Amino acid sequence: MAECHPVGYQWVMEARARGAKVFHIDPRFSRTSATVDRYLAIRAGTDIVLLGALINYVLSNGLDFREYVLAYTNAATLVNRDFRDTEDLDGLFSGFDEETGRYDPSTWAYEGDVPGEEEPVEGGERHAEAAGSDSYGARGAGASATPPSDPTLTDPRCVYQILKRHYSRYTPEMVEELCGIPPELFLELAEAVTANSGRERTTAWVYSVGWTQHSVGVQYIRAAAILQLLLGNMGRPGGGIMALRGHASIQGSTDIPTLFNLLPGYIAMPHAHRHDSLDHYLEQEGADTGWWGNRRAYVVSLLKAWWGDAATEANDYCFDYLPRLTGDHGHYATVMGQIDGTVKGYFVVGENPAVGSANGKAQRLGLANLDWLVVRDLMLVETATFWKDAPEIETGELRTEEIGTEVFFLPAASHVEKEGTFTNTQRLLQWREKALDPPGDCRSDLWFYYHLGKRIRQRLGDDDIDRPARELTWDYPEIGAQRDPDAAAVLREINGTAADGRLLASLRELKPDGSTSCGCWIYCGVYADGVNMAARRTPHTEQGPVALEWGWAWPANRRILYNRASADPQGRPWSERKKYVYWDGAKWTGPDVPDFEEDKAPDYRPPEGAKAEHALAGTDPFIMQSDGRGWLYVPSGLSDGPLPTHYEPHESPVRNALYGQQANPARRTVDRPENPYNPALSPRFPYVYTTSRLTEHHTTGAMSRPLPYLAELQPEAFCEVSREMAEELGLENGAWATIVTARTAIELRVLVTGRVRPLRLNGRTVHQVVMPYHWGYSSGGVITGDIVNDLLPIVLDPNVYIQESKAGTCDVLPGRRPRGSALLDLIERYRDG
Amino acid sequence: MPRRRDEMVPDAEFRSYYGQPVLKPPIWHEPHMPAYLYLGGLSGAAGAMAAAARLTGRDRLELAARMAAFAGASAGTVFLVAELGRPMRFLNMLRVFKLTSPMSVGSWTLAAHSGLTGVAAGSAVTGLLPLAGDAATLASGLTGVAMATYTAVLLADTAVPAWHEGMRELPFLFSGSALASAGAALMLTTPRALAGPARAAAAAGAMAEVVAGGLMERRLGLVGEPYREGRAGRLMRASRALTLGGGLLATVAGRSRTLTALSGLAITAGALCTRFGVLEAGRASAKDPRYTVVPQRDRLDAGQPASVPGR
Amino acid sequence: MGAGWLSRWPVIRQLKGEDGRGQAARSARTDALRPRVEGADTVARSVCPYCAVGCGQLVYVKDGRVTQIEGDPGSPISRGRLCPKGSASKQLVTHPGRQTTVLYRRPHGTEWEPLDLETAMDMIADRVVRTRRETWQQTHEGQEVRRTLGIAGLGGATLDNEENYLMKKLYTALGAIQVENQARI
Amino acid sequence: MAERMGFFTDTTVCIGCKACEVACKEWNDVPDDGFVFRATSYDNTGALGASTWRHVAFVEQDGRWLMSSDVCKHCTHAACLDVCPTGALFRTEFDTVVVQADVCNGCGYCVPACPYGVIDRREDDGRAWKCTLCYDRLRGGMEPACAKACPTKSIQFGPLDELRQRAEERVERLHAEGTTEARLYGADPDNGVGGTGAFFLLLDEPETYGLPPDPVVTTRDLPAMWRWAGGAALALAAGVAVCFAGRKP
Repeated sequence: MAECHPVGYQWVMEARARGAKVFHIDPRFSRTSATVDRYLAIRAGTDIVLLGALINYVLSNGLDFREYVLAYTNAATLVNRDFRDTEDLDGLFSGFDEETGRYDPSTWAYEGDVPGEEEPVEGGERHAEAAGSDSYGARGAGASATPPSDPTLTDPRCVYQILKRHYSRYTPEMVEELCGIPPELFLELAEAVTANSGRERTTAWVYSVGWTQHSVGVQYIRAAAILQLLLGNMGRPGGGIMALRGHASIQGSTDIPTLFNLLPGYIAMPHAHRHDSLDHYLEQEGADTGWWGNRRAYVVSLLKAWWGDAATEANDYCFDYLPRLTGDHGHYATVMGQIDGTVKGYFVVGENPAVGSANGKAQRLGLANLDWLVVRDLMLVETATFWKDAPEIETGELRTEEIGTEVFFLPAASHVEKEGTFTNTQRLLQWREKALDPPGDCRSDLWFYYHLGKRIRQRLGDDDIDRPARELTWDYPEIGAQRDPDAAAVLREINGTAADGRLLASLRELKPDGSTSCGCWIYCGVYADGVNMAARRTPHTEQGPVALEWGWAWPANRRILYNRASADPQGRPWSERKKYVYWDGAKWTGPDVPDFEEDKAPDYRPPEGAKAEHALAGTDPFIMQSDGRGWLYVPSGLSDGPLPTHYEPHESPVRNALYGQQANPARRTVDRPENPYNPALSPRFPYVYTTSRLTEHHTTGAMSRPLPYLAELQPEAFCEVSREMAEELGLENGAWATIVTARTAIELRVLVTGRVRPLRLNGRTVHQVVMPYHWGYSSGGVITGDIVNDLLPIVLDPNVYIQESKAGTCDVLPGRRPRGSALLDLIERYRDG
Repeated sequence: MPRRRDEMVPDAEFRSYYGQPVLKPPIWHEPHMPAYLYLGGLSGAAGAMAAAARLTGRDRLELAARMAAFAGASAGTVFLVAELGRPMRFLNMLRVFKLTSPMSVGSWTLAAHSGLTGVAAGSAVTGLLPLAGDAATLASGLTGVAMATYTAVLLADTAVPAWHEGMRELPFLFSGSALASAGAALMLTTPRALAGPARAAAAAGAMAEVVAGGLMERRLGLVGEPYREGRAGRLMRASRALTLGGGLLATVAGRSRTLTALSGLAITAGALCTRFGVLEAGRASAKDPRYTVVPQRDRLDAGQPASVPGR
Repeated sequence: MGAGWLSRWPVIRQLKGEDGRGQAARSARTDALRPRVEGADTVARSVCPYCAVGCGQLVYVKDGRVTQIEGDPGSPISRGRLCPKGSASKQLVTHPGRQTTVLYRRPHGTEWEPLDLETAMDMIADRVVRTRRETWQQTHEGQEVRRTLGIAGLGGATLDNEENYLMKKLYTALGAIQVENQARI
Repeated sequence: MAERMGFFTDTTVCIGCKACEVACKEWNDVPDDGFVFRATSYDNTGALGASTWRHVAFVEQDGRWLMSSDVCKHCTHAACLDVCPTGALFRTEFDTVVVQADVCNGCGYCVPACPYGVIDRREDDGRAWKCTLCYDRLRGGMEPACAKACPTKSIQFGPLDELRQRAEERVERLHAEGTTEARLYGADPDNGVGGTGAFFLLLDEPETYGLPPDPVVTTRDLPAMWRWAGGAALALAAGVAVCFAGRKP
């Protein structure tokens, strides 16, 4: 966090100054490790072992916050009697199909739920659909608001007992063997975390892509969620699990997604085989209880925002205009489509996949096989210049004259040359004022897409294919000499309006009957009463610590989600010290906006047959879930199991000591010649690598390498190795090393450091290599270097299709890499054996 | 962290930041700065000798001394201006007068000395204003003595260990060397029969230079090391040999033109080597953190931290 | 020049009793020194474009140029502070290496060529329309899909919400579904 | 004169982010200092210099990683200021030491004079440069760019007396918490430079961070130097006299 979010880290330092104890768990000793109370070095890719052991520590010592757990989680809920755990199946859950490599999740359901509603998809196989866990509150389809439960937590089929059995083998000894963390350090962590949780205290977990970029990435976060729920650390001040996101509006680009599987507000894109009508779609996608029960209002309002008067009840509000998915259309699938020739045209906007994505060679081979490519950026990124300076040109795999891709580079406006909102990592929208016009041909992406849309619409025909684009609402006021579309008008469309054009103040005003329009339901209220709430700037010195008058957080300006949980079931603060949102006898109140219906009393019990939020009791804080509970166990929505389970990374030098199952059985691999894998446990690739960032640079370097002030601070690509490893391999500080995987080999400067230590795993030594990945070949930067992500394989988490960047295997050689075709020969030798 | 152990000086174990210098080494260029130091010294001592010649009525020697003093000051000024990062701003040297700055004192001294030697030389060449010329000559005797010695303070008044710690001997080293240089120059430009005092000055100056240099290196101990090692050590050794040889030769140089030439050139070369050597030793002592850290650490360990009494 | 120069000559000022290491040594430029932000024409309240902490920035503009970007002390998130990247924001928007003109590489071309922005926009629109038509999928395995797999997009996590919104809206209306961004990567 | 202003750099909360280095450069238009991978931990700047007015040192030790942002010390007795022959360096109304770029003629004397190795000449520009403690900002009532940017307030700016008091309290607290190696560097007004306007809280000996353990302002010894030089001058005069004392031919 000190490394990549230094200004946010001021609050950690402040907490430390006030007595908070801070642990840092990371394969890499970073600037964060240097400034905490205790640093735990962990082998990359083993965090579920550690988190599982913490869960086990809590459960076996009875340290859970029982009142919270009973009232607010699904600990007591009974699970289907056909469910089989990894304990029973040596690392597999029930329902796994060896042939397809996928799970049928029906046995994971709650007792009494009928999980048979989903229709067969993709060749008639029933399986957990991917890229869906971030939509619909884990797609609560089939999970009821009041499943059978055992409040004594003794029934062997209740979640609590299942959890206990599942994590029983996650012991301190296992932590030492797999993670490389000695038992005394584990105990120090476990004692600190548990002692610092409960009524009077809360513990927070902060993570970043070190947890997500794994073939079991989603389950890392789930494991933390289980621990936090057991300790009562969710929905309370000082608690939670904080995702530290890496880009200015990466949260916004998930909320208003440029993601294939989502529509704005985490609404699922319709699927060809499941959703032939709006009704059918709404029926399938989500539960009827909890706030997702209102999804018809969200979806219809979105369709009204996009197709305006053309969207009527009679035509299903143009639901048919939405294109349909048929499977994985994620980034890596797209790249394969480029290599195969199905993808012809590609827009790359403020991204640099030639450097930033796993297996850079596959990325560039895809780019080289396009008909046309549009790149918009501040500088000439590698993705724009690959046709003349990609590594494949040097090796002879590509020749500039033979690359048929037509490339348009359009310079972008910077953040000060346009107005609009970023959504930061805490869901806070902040409006930026425009300081000046962009120079030359530079234009905002708003300008580009608006004017491109206008031009495309001028070229449309009268037929049915063009109708969705023809009837699209696409009129925004144009401002200034450059005819910029008015970003505030776009934000107003996102906020939504009533039939009379009045700007909506709250998402509770959204209607399912087509009388409201709203471009993103969770953002409804950002322009309440015609006021741009995201532009509010009351200084922090002139308001309370929650600072509700600075910007606007979705939903409804709530700063801590699920903050109903900060009070006990009766609505009283858990403690005076941790007082936050509470019931004052007539309404919920506190320094934050309650994430709950303000007037729903703690003793409210839903009547039979109630829907949406009305189906949740006054004691159900997790209002997006179908049962209003925090899910220790996830009965549906995940494709690799209801409980986090440790699997080794796809490429690992270590055998999974917990189960016979080595790696995540449901992980997605891309078995193609462009994407060869290092065999697991291969002696050819004995070292573990992890990739990282540096404070001085930004992702692929497009916004840092061209800047002399940043480039001089970290001018060359390097790797960090331990003294022991340097000695063993003859690596010299400041000299070169070549890192080899089955994909390619790259050269990096060597930084020999005592901060990296060899890990002792049950008597065996494992060396780790840490590589920041900010460099590339483009002359647009004042500094260049080999591309670390070229080393990575494409192997994906099965839920969200994120790649495993953070743990893999490699070989390391002293000296520089071979040039030209000799590089290919080297890789060939490694692949052969 | 690097805890460097110096094999030659086992006591000098010390800690540093990656062995990097604590100080910035002097940035003065070669040959500008050493050439200026040599020429300034030469001009200064020549000025003093011109005044002495005037007082003792040695006209021929006085003429040569006047010319040498003027030539040295002029050429020195050129080197000094060329040394500046912004030569066009050389006049800013006379913007303030600061006793705390040997360079300020030196600049004003150089300005006065240049002017005086200019008048003296001009008068001698043109025959105009003989009285003013004589007065300027006598005055340049005073400025000359300052010129020949202030440069030692210029170097010593820095944080450079080899210079600062040499504050006692450096003025004698430089004034001796200046005397030898001027003696050598006059010896070479005056008929042998008339150059007795010049030879004496060359010999005396050379002796003083050698003795002062030797004393300094011995007294400085660890910090004197840079005068003995590397390029600076070679220069200082060459300087000593040349100066000693030239000085000894000067005592007998009256006998032949060749001996005079040999002696004069050896002394001149020796004086130049001294300046290059001192500059280089300063640079080396600033670049190696040992010379900065060890004496300071010793001071602290002895419970005698530095202070600035009375200020 | 003249008397004014003479009276400002520090030596004269020293003689009048001013300190040669202080008052007397000051130049006229030094006396006139002020922070350059005082002369700004406008100050825009902005947000740092790098990571997702969302630090407040103040952008000072003078004569149509950004003269300074620094932290907004009012921000409850950052309290006026910035990291090295945030502190380098002025260089990000003003550095000479920034590309400010459209470039075009024709198929099999070996060099960039200049291209007019309007022309580029028309050419891109033509290609979208053509590729969409050529790769249109009305059905897939017997189901209506109404889409094109021929056009894809990637980006961007540093884009504004409004920009992402228009992107998603346009792509979806055109039937392009392979729309992705950094959040996946 | 206004109150004396200065920096207190508390290295115990430094996270080594280098925001100070960049913020300084952005405000003061300092050029880049070259692109050299130094293989000295995360330090690729090396040291303070003409084009680096804040420098973050990274010291790797067994089990800990010390970081410290170095800067010009703005000494009470400042050698650079003392020796500057042009008056380019001067003491401001905030008791800070600043180079006037419109005056400096690049004589370079200040460079070896500084006992901390701070000031340096930029060769392509010819002038000497160093931290101004953002003199222009101070004149507008603003704080220096580095202190403003510093995410963790490792760099604190304020009236020196206040800072010294705060620093002493901080050291006391650290000692009480068991960090007995914490010590102040430069805060003592009786040290060899009369105390510094920018002082530090360190966790190890100063030389570990590249700082001189017991610096002294060179001009402290200037009177002695002039005396020795005076002696040498007299000796020279005497020598000349002796040489000319003999019989005229």
